[in-house]
Amino acid sequence: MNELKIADRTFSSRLLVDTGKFSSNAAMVASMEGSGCEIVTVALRRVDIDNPKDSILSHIDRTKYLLLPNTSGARDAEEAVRLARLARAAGCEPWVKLEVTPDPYYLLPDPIETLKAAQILVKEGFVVLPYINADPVLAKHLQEAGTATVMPLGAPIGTNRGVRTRDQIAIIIEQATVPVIVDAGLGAPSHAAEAMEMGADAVLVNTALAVARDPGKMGEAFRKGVEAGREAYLAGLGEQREKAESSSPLTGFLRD
Amino acid sequence: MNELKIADRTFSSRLLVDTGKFSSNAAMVASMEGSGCEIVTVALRRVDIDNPKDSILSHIDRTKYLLLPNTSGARDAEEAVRLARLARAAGCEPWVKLEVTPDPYYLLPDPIETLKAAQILVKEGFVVLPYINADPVLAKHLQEAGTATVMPLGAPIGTNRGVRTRDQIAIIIEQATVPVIVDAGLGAPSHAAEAMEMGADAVLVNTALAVARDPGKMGEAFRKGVEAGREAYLAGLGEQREKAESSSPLTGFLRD
Amino acid sequence: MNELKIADRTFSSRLLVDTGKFSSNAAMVASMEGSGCEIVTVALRRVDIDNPKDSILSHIDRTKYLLLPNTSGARDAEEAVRLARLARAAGCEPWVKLEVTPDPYYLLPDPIETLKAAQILVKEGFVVLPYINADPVLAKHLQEAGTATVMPLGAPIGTNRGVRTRDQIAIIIEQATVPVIVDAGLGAPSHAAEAMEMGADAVLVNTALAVARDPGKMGEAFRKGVEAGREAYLAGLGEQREKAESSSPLTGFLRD
Amino acid sequence: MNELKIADRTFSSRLLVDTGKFSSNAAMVASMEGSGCEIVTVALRRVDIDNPKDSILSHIDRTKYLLLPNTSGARDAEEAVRLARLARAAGCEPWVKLEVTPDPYYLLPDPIETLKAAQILVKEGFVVLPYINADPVLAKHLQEAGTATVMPLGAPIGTNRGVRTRDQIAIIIEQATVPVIVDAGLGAPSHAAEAMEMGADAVLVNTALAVARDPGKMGEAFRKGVEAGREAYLAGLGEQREKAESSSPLTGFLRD
Amino acid sequence: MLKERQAMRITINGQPRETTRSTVAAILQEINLSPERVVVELNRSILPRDLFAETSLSEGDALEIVQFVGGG
Amino acid sequence: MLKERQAMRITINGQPRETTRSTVAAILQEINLSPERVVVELNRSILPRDLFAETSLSEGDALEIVQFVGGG
Amino acid sequence: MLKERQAMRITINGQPRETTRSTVAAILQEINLSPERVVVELNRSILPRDLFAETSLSEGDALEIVQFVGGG
Amino acid sequence: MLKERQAMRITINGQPRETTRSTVAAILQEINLSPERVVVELNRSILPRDLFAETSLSEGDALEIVQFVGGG
Repeated sequence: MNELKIADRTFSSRLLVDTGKFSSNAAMVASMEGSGCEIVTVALRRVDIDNPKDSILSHIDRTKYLLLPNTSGARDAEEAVRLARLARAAGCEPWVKLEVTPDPYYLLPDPIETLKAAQILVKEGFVVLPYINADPVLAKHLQEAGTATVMPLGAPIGTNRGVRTRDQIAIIIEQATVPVIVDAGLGAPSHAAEAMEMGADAVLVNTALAVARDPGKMGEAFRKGVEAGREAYLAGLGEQREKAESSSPLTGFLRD
Repeated sequence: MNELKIADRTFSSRLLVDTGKFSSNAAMVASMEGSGCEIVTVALRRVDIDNPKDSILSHIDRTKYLLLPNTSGARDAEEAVRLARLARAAGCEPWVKLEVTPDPYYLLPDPIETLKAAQILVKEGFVVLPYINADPVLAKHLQEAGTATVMPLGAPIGTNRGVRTRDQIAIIIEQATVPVIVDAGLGAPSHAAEAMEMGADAVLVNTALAVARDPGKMGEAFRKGVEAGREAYLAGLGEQREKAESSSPLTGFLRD
Repeated sequence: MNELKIADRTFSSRLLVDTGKFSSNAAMVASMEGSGCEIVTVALRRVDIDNPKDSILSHIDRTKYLLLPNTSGARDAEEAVRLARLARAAGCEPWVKLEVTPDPYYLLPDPIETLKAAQILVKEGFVVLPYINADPVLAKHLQEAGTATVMPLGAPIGTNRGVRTRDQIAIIIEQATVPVIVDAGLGAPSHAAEAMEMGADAVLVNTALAVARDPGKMGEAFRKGVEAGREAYLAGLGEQREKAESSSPLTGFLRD
Repeated sequence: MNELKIADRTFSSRLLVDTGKFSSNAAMVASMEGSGCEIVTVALRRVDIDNPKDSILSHIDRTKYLLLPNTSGARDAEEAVRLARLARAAGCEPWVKLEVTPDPYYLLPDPIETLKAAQILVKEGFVVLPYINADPVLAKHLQEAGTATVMPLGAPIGTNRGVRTRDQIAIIIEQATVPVIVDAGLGAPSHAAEAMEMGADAVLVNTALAVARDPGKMGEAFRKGVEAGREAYLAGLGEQREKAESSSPLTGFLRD
Repeated sequence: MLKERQAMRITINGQPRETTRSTVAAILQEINLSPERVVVELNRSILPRDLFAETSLSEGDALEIVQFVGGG
Repeated sequence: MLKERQAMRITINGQPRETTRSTVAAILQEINLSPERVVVELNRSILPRDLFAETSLSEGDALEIVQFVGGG
Repeated sequence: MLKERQAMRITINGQPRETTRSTVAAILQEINLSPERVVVELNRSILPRDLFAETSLSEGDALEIVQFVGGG
Repeated sequence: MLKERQAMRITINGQPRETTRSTVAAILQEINLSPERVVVELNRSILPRDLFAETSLSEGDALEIVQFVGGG
């Protein structure tokens, strides 16, 4: 079956989109539309009292997109849990993309605090999608803690480098019993396709869309890249080989 | 404009398909259909007198596909020219995918003999699409000789390794005035997408389709991969960066 | 200064050797000699009562080599701590290479249990060298817990793939305040040199030596590779560049 | 045997050095000394009549180093041949590093003109070391033309990118009957070691030495890198494997 | 009436503020924030939206008013 | 009639063959190959399809009969 | 003498074993292991080497005897 | 003497030059170049070093004087 199932919901798109860094809400919406995504993440921040901006929610059609609040900004489990609860209080469904990034520079996830927060949030009934380093053993711990997915990074956020953690991701995919969503670092449709060809269940993209000259068209490009990779995975890719192999029959009339 | 122009013809598909190594004619046709290709290559071989097989032509709808005879099997310029002339005598249009591969093992192209054959065939009015190693200087020589494209290899034929000659291909693309078609070695849609994202005008695929568990579906996957890469190229990809960059605004309420 | 300082000891060699998988004790010793290493790891196992083999210690000159017991085989913190204590009781100095690998298949380290064991062992006065996935945030936690080094893996044990976790290792090196020793996956001197060129303080090798046709000579090769990488790091490597740059003055007499 | 034999001469060093781009003659000499090289290349240029500089020859001890004139600056076979003859007239032995680079930007070699020049120079009694793209078929043509070596590039000159043409170099090494010297693009000792581990007979380096903070020390680093790679090649490297493999016996007392 | 006269000092999003409004709902109105688009913490505990109107503020109370923004 | 009796030896695709057929068209018919699907070289020069019928064979002639197959 | 007669059942490295030796040192001697090269756990607690001689065994005791081997 | 008076125009390394020196050796001396370190082309053909002294120049001759430099 070609639907993506996370917790009790199914999705026909295997591409998730983060809503950060777009030049405008229009660009963001165009990219979401183009991408065909069904899940978009949002962050929680303080209202600027003196100059309140309109909420991003007024730009996202919640009948079309599942809002997935993230805990970006959280530096430890406690902050992440606090953000998740606030998001739920805001009327979102109890889904959360769990991000715990103590290092404000590289924004790499904290394995210890992420697991701790996941254990708390799962108990509180959240559907938890944790963002993690490409660590197969950590992925197993989170799975055992009851997370709905694991979201290993392909490369550090915003680097556009692609699936640089290929070996580890392959092991995670082989061992996981929950959907594996490759998150962060996918900078081109070929990167998304590669992750899907490896057997990832889905990918999450943001920077590559937000910085594109044409975010709408880039959304489409990623949609096709994800579908291409998924279909190739299902159609059965050939092995890589050391030796060349002709694609023409070599016996011929040229030399008797 | 998003059409591919080779010599005096335009094509809406940027994926070419070789017809070798398929398990059956049905598989070949399904793959061609799925891929949406408009150009397919064929080879010339001796008829087995004692047991003639039906011609591949009876399986290819020539109103839909441009038949591109190749010179596979040729080990030098003379044999390549002989094959090209035979193909034309068979009633094909004077297009030829020029392949000169003296080494029966790795099937790598011969720069010297390929240029020699190209010069002869161009003079005889052929539209020449030469298969070459990823050599920017050779590509220029062929262009000056009047070839309609250059077709640098991504990796040795049948290895499914992808764009292993990335640096050289990038230079060829930057300098070429004729369409650059990446040929050989593309084993997955992500490879095809990568070539297109680099700015290649088209790609040619065979082995990856022929060895797929489901060649028809794999054809579709490659079609999408090529489109994804092309659209991403047009939509303007972001740079790869060393440092991570958050996709959330980092100022927050968590720490005053 | 070009000495390696771990805890309160200094070493002139930056290559550590594991003693596993050698075809014979003679091969192991030859490889140690060739490598110029000063630290060798050993494991603890049950004596086979019915057929006791002679101890590996009878083959290792402890005046030349610091014996570094590892906790290989431990699947959780408790087992690792138990092994470390046994090693100390055996009369070793209180140094331990901490390995916690719950998955008997890929033998990848457990970030949670490794940190837990490290915290206990540091309190008990051990000098702890933890083997970890290439996770910069985990590396920081371990450092804060008081470990003497961090030992991120280059690739899964025994794969000979080299520094496949390059991006993450670079961040660990940039941020670490304790020596960074790249462990696991280094299959050739070029891999060891690469790690050292990146600024790693040392590397640990085993499989590449043990499976070599000539383990003694391979030990020498790795010694030179490590020295080459270290010296290049100190001598200041140039940047990689996109564009070619001539190494000859181009003005000339050939064309006026 | 571990000596390098080119034409009728043997060398104990497998590292060749180009003399371009050094900040000073002192830096150049220090780097040559450190590298242990026995062959250094030099270029021919017009004397600046109004302000003649002293010749590089006054800085190179020709009893220690074989002077290998190159044809850098030549854009076609004719210019290359002219330069080679001038070098011989200058009193050099009839050895020449053949470089034909029509494109002043990327300085990539011209396969057609290089072969043409090689055929002429071999007839005139030169020992020809041609710089070429990593093209196995071209390498065979040159060999048949009687060149003393082939010198495929690892990456475009001055990019410091390493052995980016790995697949093709491996084929050249497998098929060559003359020494294979990897030239251009080697930016670090690990790159040189990698080439030697693959079975290359020697490597040529310039930019990496010239741009180093300490060219003398970098010379040493490369010397060790080359030796490390060569020794590893002779000592027999292990295969890369997909699956991890423990370097400790896994049976143990921890779990009965 | 009377109420209007009694001003109190509270903290909103880290900034001290004087106000005469007595409920969370009134404060939101004062600063033109529609209740539906924000989430409110009163002294570090989440305040359910349907309690905004009936929750009165006292001297020294700390409010956190947050909303969703783009971000991944 | 007479013709029928005179057999000659030619080569087809490298194999020696005896035949009594006198034209290329006849040979193709003999081995059940429809002219449209093949290309023919007679003694190393290409023979245009429309000459198959009128081109007669002589002792020792060498025919190459080739066709398109899948291949890249 | 008498002692010799009294055999007891203990476990060594997971294997049940009957022995008449009464101390850890004696057991090691019985199975030809020099004390210097092994580490011993008695009922899951580490037994310092210098106590081998004076530590007597009782019915049901579990010994773990381990040593260093090559391994990384 | 007389010679001294007769100046001629030649080209050296692409630059026109007036000189009264009559041989290649003399020219090299004039511009302070030791013959051992240079190679000379006279009108596009290589001039062996031992002919520098006896080779006289005529109006319009073109000299190329080159030397070795660092470069790869």
